[in-house]
Amino acid sequence: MIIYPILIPLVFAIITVLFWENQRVKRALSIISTGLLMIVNINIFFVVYREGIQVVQVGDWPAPFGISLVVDLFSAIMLLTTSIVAFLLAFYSVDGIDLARRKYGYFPLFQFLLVGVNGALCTGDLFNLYVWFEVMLMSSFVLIALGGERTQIEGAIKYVILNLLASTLFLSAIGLTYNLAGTLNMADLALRLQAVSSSGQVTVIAVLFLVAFGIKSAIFPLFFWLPASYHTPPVTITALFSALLTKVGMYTLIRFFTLLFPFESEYTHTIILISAGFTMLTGVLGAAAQTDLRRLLSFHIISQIGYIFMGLGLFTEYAIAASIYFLVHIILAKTALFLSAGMVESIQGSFDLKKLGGLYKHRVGLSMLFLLPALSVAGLPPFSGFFAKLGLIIAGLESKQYFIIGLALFVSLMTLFSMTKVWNEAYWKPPKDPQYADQQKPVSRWRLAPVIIIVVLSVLLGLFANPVFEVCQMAAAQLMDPSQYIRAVLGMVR
Amino acid sequence: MTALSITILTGFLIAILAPFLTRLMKHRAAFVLALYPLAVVIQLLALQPDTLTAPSIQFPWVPSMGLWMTFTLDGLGFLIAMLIAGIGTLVILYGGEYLRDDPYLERFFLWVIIFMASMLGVVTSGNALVLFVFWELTSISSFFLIGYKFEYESARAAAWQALLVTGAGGLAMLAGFVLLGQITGSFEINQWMQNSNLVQESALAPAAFILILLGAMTKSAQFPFHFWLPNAMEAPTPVSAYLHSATMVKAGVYLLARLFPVLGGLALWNQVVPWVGLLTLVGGALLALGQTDLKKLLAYTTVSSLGGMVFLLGLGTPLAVKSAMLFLLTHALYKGTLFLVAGGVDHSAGSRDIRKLGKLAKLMPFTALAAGLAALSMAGIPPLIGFISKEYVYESTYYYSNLPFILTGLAVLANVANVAVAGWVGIRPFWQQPEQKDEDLHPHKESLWLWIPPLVLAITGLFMGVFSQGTAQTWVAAATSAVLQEMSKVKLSLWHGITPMLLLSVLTLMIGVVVYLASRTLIPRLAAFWNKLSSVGPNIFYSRSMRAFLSVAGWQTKILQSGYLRYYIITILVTTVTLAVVTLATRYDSLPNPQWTQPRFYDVIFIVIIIVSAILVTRAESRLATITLLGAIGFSIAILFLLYSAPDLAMVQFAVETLTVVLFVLVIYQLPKYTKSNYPIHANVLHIIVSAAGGIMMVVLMLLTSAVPSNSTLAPYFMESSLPLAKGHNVVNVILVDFRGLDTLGEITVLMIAAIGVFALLGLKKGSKRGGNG
Amino acid sequence: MQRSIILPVATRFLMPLMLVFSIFLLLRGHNEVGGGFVGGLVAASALMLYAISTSPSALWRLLPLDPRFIAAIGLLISLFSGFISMFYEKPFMTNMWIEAPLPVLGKIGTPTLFDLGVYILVVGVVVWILLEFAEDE
Amino acid sequence: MLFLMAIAAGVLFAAGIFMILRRSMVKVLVGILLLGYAANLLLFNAAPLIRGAPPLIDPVIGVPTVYADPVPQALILTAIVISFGVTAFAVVLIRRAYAVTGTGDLDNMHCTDIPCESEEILSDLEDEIL
Repeated sequence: MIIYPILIPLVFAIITVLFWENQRVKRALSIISTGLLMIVNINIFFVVYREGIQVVQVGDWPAPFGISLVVDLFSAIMLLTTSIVAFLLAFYSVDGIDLARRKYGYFPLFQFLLVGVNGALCTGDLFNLYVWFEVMLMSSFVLIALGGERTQIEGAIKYVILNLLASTLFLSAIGLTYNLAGTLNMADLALRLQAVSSSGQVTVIAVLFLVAFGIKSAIFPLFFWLPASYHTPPVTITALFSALLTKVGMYTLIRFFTLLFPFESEYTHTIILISAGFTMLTGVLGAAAQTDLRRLLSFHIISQIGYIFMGLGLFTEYAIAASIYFLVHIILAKTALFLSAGMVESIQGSFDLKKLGGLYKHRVGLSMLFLLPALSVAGLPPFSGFFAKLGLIIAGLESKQYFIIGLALFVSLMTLFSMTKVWNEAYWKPPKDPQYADQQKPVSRWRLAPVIIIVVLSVLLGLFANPVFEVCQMAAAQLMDPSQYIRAVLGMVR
Repeated sequence: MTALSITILTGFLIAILAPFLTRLMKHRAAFVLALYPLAVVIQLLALQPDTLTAPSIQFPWVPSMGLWMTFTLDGLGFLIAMLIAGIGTLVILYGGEYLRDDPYLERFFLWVIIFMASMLGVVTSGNALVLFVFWELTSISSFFLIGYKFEYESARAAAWQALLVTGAGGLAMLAGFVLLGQITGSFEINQWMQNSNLVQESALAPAAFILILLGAMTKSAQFPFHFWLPNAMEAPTPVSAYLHSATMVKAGVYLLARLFPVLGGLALWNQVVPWVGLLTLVGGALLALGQTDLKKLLAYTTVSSLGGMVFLLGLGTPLAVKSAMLFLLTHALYKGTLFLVAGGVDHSAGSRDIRKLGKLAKLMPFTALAAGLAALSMAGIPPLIGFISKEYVYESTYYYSNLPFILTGLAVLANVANVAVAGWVGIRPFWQQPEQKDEDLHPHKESLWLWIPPLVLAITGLFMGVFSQGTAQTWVAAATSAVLQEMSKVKLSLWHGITPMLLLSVLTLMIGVVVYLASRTLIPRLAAFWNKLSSVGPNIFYSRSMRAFLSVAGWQTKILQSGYLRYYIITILVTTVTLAVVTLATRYDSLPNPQWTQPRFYDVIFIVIIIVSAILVTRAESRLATITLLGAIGFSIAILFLLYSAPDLAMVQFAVETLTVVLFVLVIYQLPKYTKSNYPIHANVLHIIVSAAGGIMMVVLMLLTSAVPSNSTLAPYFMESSLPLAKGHNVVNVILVDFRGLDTLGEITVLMIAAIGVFALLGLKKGSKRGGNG
Repeated sequence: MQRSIILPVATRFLMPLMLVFSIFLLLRGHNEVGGGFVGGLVAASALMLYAISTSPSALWRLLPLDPRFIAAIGLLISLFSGFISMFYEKPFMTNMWIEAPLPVLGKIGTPTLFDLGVYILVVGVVVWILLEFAEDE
Repeated sequence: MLFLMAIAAGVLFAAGIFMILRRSMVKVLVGILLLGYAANLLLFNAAPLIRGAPPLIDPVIGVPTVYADPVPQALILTAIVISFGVTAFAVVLIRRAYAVTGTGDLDNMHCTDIPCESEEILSDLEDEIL
C-alpha cells in the first residue's frame, strides 16, 4: 500500500520517457499520474488515520535488516498535501511551461521529483532517505537549469554546489551514525542512539544532520542558495520547489529531532530556536528589500520556514502540531502565491513591481487569487496563516519563550508589509507604462482552474482549521512518543 | 440571540453577493443591501438588553486553539451594535447615492458590508480570539475602503499606513489576549471576568494589559498613534462617517470598556489610560483648530473625542464610565451626521475647504438643518444630547479625587475646540459668506438620499436629548452596568439646577464662540505652528522608521546575500565547525579514547599518494594536471578498497574513475580555462583555515565514532541469510539487489535523471538533431 | 584527430570480448565479484571504444534503440522485477526464485532480473551521456 | 590504520573545501569530486577495517569467521554511482555556464542574488509611504 506513492510516479516517469516525442501524451500522463497519486494518498491518509502507523518491509526482510517504509500520520499529511499540490501543478504546467522545456524532459522530471519527495516522506531508513533525497535533488538540478538562460544557469550553479555540499554532509553524517550505532533503520537507530546518548558523539552527529537538512530547508545561516536560485526558473517550477523541496527538508528535520535526537533537547532545541528566530527575521527583511515579485516571494519562503522551525524548537506536542499545520498551510498558500505571480507575469509580461500595476482595476477576480493567500501568509484571520501562527504563539507562551514570540509577531507584521506592498504596487497602482493600463489578455483555463482550487483549499483550511489542526495534534502526539513508531517498525520494543 | 448571530454572520455572504447585485441593479442595490443592517436593528430592538449578562450562545469553531463562536449581547455590546447597524443602514443608503456613478460602487458595498458584519462580530463575540478575528477583518475592510480610490497615491499610502498601524496594534493585542488566556486558562471573556482576581495577581498581567492597550490605542487613534486617522480621510465620505468616526475607531474604546472588569483593577490602568486619553483629547482638539478641510476638522475632533472616551474609562469611576458610554453614543450621532453633511457639501459644492464655502443653506436647506442640529449637539447646547453628555464629562472630572481643576480645565479646553469646529463645519458653510471666492465652484442642489440619512441621525440626537429620560437613559444604563459589572442607574436630564457644570458649559460656549469668530487669524497661525511641529510628530516617526526598516533590510540582504558563492560556503562551514566544536567541548568528559590498529607498508604508500595528490590538486594550475591527480586519488582509493576486503567496490571505483576521466577529456576543451586565482593573501589564509578546520573536524568525528563499538547486527544477519534466503554468495551484491534493493532502484533512477539532465542541457542549446522534435 | 588503423582493428576484436565479459560479470555477480553495475559499465566502455575508433554516428547505427529507450527499459525491467512478488501478495521486491537452476545462467530469480535491469540501464545511460558529450565537440 | 585512513579522508575533505572556495568553476567541480572521495572514505571507515576478508560466502566452508562488514561497502557503491551521475551533470552544467556567460569565473556571476539597485527601491518606496 504505502509503496505506491513511490511506484506510481516512477512508473509514469518511465512511461513518459518512452513517449518522449509526444507532448500530448506526456501532458496527459502527468495529470493521470498525479491524479492517481492523490487518490492513493487520500486513501493512505485515511488508513493511517484510522489504523495507525503503516509499515512495509520492502523485500519482506525483517526490520532492521531490510528497508522499512513507514507512514505515520505526519508523513501521511505531508503525502496528501504534496500530492494535491502536485496534481494542481500538473494542470498548471499544461500552459505554464514553455514548449522547449516540455520537449526537454519537464514532465518526466516532474514525476521523478515526486518519486524523490514521496520516497523521502515514506522511508524509515537513513540511507534510503539519502537515496531519495538524491533523486529529488537530481531532478531539481535539472529542472532549475532546464532552459539554460544566463540567470538560470548562474542560479543553478549556486543551487547545485551548495546542495551538493549539504549532501556530502548528510552522507558523512550517515557514515558516522552507522559507525556509532551499527544500524540504518531509523526505528532501530532511535533505540540504539538512546543507549549511547550520554556520549557527546550523538549530539555532534545531530548537529551535523541539523546543518545538512538545514541547508536543504533553507534556515539561517544556511539559506543562501534559495534567494540565489529560486527566482530564476519559470514560476511553475519555483512553485513546485517551494511546495516540495524545502518542505521535505523541514519534514526530515522534524522527524529526526523528534525520533532520533530527542535527548539533549535543551541544547539542540535552543540552537534550533535561535536559528528559527534569525530565519524568520532575515527572510522577511530580505523580502522587504525586493521589488521583483518572485524574489520577494522566495525570501518569504525562508521567513515562513523559520516559523515551522520555531515550532520544532519549542518542542512541545502543541508546538509540533502547530508546525505541521503551518507546513500544510504554507504549502498551499505559497503555491497559490507563486502561481498567481505567474499569471500576473503572463498578463503584464514582468515580475517587476515597478513595471506592474493596475490589476485590481480590471481583474478583480484575479486579484483575489493573490489577495487571499497573501493575507493568509501575512497571518491575518480568518485565514489559515492566522491559525498556524496562533498555534505557535500559544505554544511559545506555554514554554515561556517570550522573545521568540515577540519576534514572530514582528515578522508577521513585516510580512503584512511585504504582501500589501505587492498589492499596492502590482494591483492598485496604475502602471507606469500606459500600454499596460488596460490589459485584458486572457489567462488560460489550465492556469486559472488550479489556482482557484488551491486558493479555495487554502481558505477552507482556515475556515475549517479545527479538524485539520486536530489531525495535526494527533500527528504531533505520535511524533512526541517515538515508541509508537519504533513498535510499529520493529514489532516489539526489544 | 441565536437568530441575531446568524444574521450577523450572514453578512459575509451578503457581502460576497453584493457585487453581483450591484451589477444587476446599479446604485439601487443600496435599497436591498440596507435591509441587512435594518434586520439587525430590528432584531436588536427585539432583544432589548436589560439584564446584567444576557444569555449567550456558543458553538465550536477551532476549539483546539480556544476559538469558540460565543455570542453575547450585553448592554455595552447592544449600544454599539445599535450604532453599527443603525448608522450602517443610513450609510448604505447614502453611499449608494454618493457613489452613484462610480465604477467601483460594487466594491464599496462589498467591503462596507464585510466591515459591518465584522464590527458587529467584534461587539457581540464573547471569545477574545474570535473578537480578534473580527477585529482584524475590520482592519482589512478599512484598508480597502480607505484605498477605495486606489489610483491616487495618497489613498494608497493612507490605506497602507492605517493597516500597518492598526495591524501592529492588533498583533500586540493578540499577544495580550494569549497571555490572558494563559493566566486564566480560557479565551472566554466572561471567564476572564470571573477570574479577574487571578489576573490581578499574575505577574504577567501588566504585560498583557500594555499589549492590549496598544491594540486599543492604535485602533482608536490614541496619541501617538493618532496620525493614521486624519490621513484615512482619503476614503470616500460615507466611509469616513461610518468607519472612521462612528464605529470602527470606537472598537478600541469598546475593548477597554469590555475588559474594564478584567484589567480595570490593575494599578497600571489608572496610571496609564487616563493620560493616554487626556493627551489625545487635548492634542486632537488643538490640532483640529489648525485645519481648513471639513473632513480634517472632523477627523481631528474625532481623535480628540476618542481621547475623551479613553480618558473617562481610564478614570474608571462609575460616573466617568457612565459619561464615557453617553459620550460614545452622542459622539456617533453628531459626528456621523457632520461627516455625512460634509460629504453632501463636497458633492454639491465641489469643495471641502471651509474658506471657500458659504451661503449654502439656500441650495441645501435640509442638509443645513441636519448640520445645524448636529453642530449644536457637538457644541453642547441644550436641548440636544450633546449638552447632557458634556455636563456628564465635566461632572466626572470635577469629582475625580485627584487634580479636579487641571482635568476639568483641559476638558473645557477640548470642548472649546469642539464648539468652534462645530460652528465651522455645521454653521459657517451654510449661513456665512465665503471667506475666499472660488469661481470654479458651482454648487448645485442637494440630492434626496444625501440629506435624508444625516437628517435622520441629527433628529435622533435631538430626540434623545429632549426625551433624555427614555431610550438613551436605558441604553446608557445598560452599557454602564455591563462595564461596571453591577446594576447602575443612569439619570439623564437637561436641567440639574445651577451647578458648577452648567457654569462651565456656559464658559465653554463663550470661549468657543470667540474662537469660532477668530478663525481667520487663528487657523493659519495654528496651521503654521503644527506644520513646524510636524517634523517631530509621530507621523514623521512612522515614515522614518519605515525608511530605517527598509535600509536595514537592504543592508542586511546585501551583506548576507552577497552573491559570492564562497562567502556562502564559508558561512556554512564556519557554522558547522563552530557548532561541532561547541558541542564536543561542552561534552569533553564523556568522550572515549579511540584505539588504533597497525597500518601496513602498502597502505601507507597509497595513503601518502592520496594525501600528496590532494594537496597538489589544490595547487595545480592546469586542467590536465588536475585530471591526472584526481585519477591518482581515485585509483589509490580503489586499491585501498581492494586491500581492505572490498573487491566489488574496487572494481566499481576503477570503472567509474576511468569513465570520469574519459568524460573530462571529452569536454575539456569546452570548459573554461583556469583563471589565475587572484585572491588577496588574507582571503587565501582564511580559506586554508576554514578548509583545515573542516578537515580536522571530520577526522575527529571519525575517530570518535569509531571508538564506540557499534555491535552491528546487520552484517551477521546478512552473512547468515545471504545464501539460504537470498541465494547469493556475494553478500555485497545481495545487499544491493535484494536486502537493500530499493536503494539501488533509487540509485539507478538518479542515473537516469542525470542522463536526462545532460541531454536537456546540451540538447536545448543545439536545437538538437534527434531529440525533442516531437 | 588523426586516426590510426590500429584502434579500429583492435576494437573489432576487443569489443565483442568486452561485451561477453560484461555479461559474464553480470551473471556471476550474485556469487562472486561483479554485478549489473560493473557489467553495464564494461559494456558501455566497449561501445564507447567502438564510437571512438569509428565515429559516434556509427555507434548510433549499431544501437538497436535510442539509448534513452534502452535506459528507460532497463529501469522498467528493474522495477518490474520488484512487482512480481506483489502478484503473490508479498511486499514489493520480495525475492522469488525459479526452483531448478538453468544451464549456464545458474539460479534465476527476481534479483537476477533486477540486476539485468541495472545492467541495461547503465549501458543506456552511459552511452547516452557519452554520446551527448562526444557530439558536443 | 584507521587513523591513517581518517587522516586521508580529512585531507580530502580539506582539499575539497578549499577547492569549492575557488573562483574558477572547474576548480569548484574538482572540489565536489574530492568531497565525494572523502565521504566515501569516511563511509569505509564506518566499520572496522579488515584485510583480505571480503564478505563472500565460500561455497565450501560457508560463512567465514572473519569478514569485512558488507553494509558500508554497499552504501559506498550506491554513493559512487550517484556521484558519477551528479558529476556528469555538473560537468555539463559548467560547460553550459561557460557557453552562456563566456566566463569560468564565479565572481562574474553574482547578480542573481540581489538586484544591484537597492538604493532605487528605497526611494520608490519612500514615495509610497509618505
